[in-house]
Amino acid sequence: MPWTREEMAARAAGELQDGFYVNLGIGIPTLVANHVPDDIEVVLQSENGLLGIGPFPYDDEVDPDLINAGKQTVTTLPTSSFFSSADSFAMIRGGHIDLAILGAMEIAGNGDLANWTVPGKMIKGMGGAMDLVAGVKRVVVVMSHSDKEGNPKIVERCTLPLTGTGVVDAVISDYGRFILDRDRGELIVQELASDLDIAFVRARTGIPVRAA
Amino acid sequence: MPWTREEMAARAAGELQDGFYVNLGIGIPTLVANHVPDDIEVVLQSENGLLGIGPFPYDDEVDPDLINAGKQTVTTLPTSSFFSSADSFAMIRGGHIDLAILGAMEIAGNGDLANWTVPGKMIKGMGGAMDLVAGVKRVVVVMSHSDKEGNPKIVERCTLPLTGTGVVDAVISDYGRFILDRDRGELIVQELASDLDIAFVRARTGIPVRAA
Amino acid sequence: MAKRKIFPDADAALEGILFDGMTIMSGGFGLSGNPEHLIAGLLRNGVKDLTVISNNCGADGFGLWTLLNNGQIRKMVSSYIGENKLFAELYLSGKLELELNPQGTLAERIRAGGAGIPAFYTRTGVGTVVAQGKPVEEFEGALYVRETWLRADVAIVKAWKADPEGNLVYRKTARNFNPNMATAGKITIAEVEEIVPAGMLDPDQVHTPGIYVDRVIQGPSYEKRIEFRTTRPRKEENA
Amino acid sequence: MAKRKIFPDADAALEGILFDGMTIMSGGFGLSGNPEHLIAGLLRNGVKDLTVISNNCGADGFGLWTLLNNGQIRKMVSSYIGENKLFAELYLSGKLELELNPQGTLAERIRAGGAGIPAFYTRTGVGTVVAQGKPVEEFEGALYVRETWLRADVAIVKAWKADPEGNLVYRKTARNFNPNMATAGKITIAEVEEIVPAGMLDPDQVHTPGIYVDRVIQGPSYEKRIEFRTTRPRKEENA
Repeated sequence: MPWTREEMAARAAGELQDGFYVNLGIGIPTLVANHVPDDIEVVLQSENGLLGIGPFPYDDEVDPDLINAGKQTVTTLPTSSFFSSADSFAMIRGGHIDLAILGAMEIAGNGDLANWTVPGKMIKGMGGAMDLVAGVKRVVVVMSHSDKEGNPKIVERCTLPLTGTGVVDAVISDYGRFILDRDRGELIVQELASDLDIAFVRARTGIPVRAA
Repeated sequence: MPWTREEMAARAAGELQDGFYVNLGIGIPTLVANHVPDDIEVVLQSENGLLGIGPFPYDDEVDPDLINAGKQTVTTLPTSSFFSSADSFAMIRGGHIDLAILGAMEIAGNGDLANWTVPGKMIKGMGGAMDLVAGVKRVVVVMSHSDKEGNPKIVERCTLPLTGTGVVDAVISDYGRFILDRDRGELIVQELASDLDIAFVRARTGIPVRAA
Repeated sequence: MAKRKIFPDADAALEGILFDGMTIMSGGFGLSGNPEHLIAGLLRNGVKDLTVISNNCGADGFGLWTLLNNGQIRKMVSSYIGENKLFAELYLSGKLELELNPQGTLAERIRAGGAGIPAFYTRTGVGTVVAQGKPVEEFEGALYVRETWLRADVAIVKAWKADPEGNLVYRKTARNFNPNMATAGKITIAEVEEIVPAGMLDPDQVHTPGIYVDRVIQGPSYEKRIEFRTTRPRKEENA
Repeated sequence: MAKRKIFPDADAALEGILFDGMTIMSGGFGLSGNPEHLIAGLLRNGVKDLTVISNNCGADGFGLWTLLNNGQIRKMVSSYIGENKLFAELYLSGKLELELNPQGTLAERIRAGGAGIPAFYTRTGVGTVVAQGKPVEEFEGALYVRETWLRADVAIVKAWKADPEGNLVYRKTARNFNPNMATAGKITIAEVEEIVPAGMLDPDQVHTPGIYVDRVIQGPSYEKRIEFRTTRPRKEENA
């Protein structure tokens, strides 16, 4: 059975390492914060200018001057810091963030990623995604394996305008957890959702899928 | 009689306008701060990261963490601010400083300025001078009109390695106060030290000197 | 006496500096840290054919959206459109020019504008439409695209506190693009929640030195609309 | 538990990361805001053939001068030599490599190193020896020279306070190059006058976020030598 959003978030949390500085995208990646293992500490960065994101506020703590990059109200921690947008992206572009976990519309075997527009139909803008995929040390994509029509979102070559080229390191979908071998253009299975087998995933993936 | 250092500083203070942000170089330019007219306010910038330089401290106020770009102990004012070196020079390079008053070893009729080295003999480094002359809106040089051997320091073409090209707007020397017409390569007299006449100055200047 | 920077209200602060076709930078991320009163002043003024540089363009019914809705904006330079239907519709129907920038490139271009840096290289956007028509060059084995500075005729920013010299202090994530834009306007106007007397701001903790700020107003009150109010339940205290 | 950043002393903080021929950035302007204890640690360690990026090279008998005097420095990247006889003599006699940078270019190159910007353009130095061999290009009618980023194997910086996460706050003009260098070291070590518990620094007033800081020590005491003690007479109080 394919993983739920929370199950995907929990698997993505497996990418976290003690002492990591991490940027979580909007949507499922934001849920990863709920699954940080007890024995490690990570510091979450929000590209609108906050290092050390705390939990969502209690109802009486809500502060409009304190939001994350998804514009959701958040809180700080005792060691948080605020900074400007230019300083925030200096941090990102300069390679100081260990890991970004973000969503995608389409990714390719060569590591290309598209997640900001469908020409003529939908444009949300790249926001900080282009900076993140270009600057962060490791990029993990969390997304549904197929689109709403059932077509593969992991393809040989992206058809949508790109967010970044050769940037994806790993993928966590509702079907499983994978490493992307960009040199070979292959998806390497790390774990599959229960009851799914590799043949099922292969049939729904646009690039070769191989066992670990 | 040629002007003293204090007299030169007093004349240089005539360049100040109400509301100006000003950077004063080491030496005579620093003395300009003592001659700010009562009816105007200027804010002094120190390129090591201070806007709003106060007077020298009383003996019991001296703070090694509070110095100007000449490494002299100073004080702050109620509206001062501190910032990093990169931010300080962003301010300078970005054209936000209205006026720099600084010393020179040699200046040329085309506005070139040299003040950081005599090859093989003396090297003090350019410090922030190259950034100041390139970034500040107006550059006023305060210096002795002749060198120790009595040779003109205002010349047709600089012989020393340059600090900046085409940057000098005005000169205040011990002989007088001058505007530099960079297009014509001429010095225009604004005021002469008492008892000195234009012939005296012409004989000691390497470019044409004309009356205002 | 230096010229005074404190103005009585938004209309007074905007007086004499607006013209059709001008470029305006407006601070804020989403609706957080928006110069609410100065935007309202632009709406009242009616100045048009604006190029507006701002990460977003307000949100349905609020902030810069009101200028868009009033037909005052010709072109946006932004990074994000999502959740702003009018912005998306006007762009997709060709009625609004849009220059989309990666958010970090946008922030750095603004900083460069204030810092006298006409161009810089970044890896962001290499191999994407963002790099089209721009020089791409290799440094130490990787490709980088050259981006240029952004400056504005007027920058409007929102801070928490100001002193009479125009020194600014921001609060939490309402800081965002405001300090960078404050450096990149030919004229910069700041609106704040409180103007404090000289001497009340710690010089070590000024975020924007007053040199960048030409005019200051104290807003009468701030709406500070929240786009996504997310909370967690408070545990029973005596459970 | 995240790896702990607080180290007992300079020798411990420098352990395992020094190697001959390495590049070190050292904060400070003149002798203000110098990482005194970490410099002393480098002297004790004896690491040599260093390239040192620092605005100055200490002053007679103090700071980086001690490393120069001990023959540990092969090359300096600086903006100012004045008042440092040993520095000038070693350079003029060809015994020390020197790359002189305009001070603002030096600061911006360091910022660029930390910010992932391999090159940028500045008007500073156009038409001078500083621009020799570098691309010069025209933007909007003026000439600019291209300068490249600077990064270091290790950056040593001095702050006033740190918390256990490595967040730093600087004091007055002792800030100078320290925050910029903190971003540009593969490994950054900060020495401070006081390590405070988590929660004691206001998040709005952190100058260097902890992400940039790998190791922190609290110096036992600070000499903070003054180069030019300038004072004014106190007026007679009861005159």
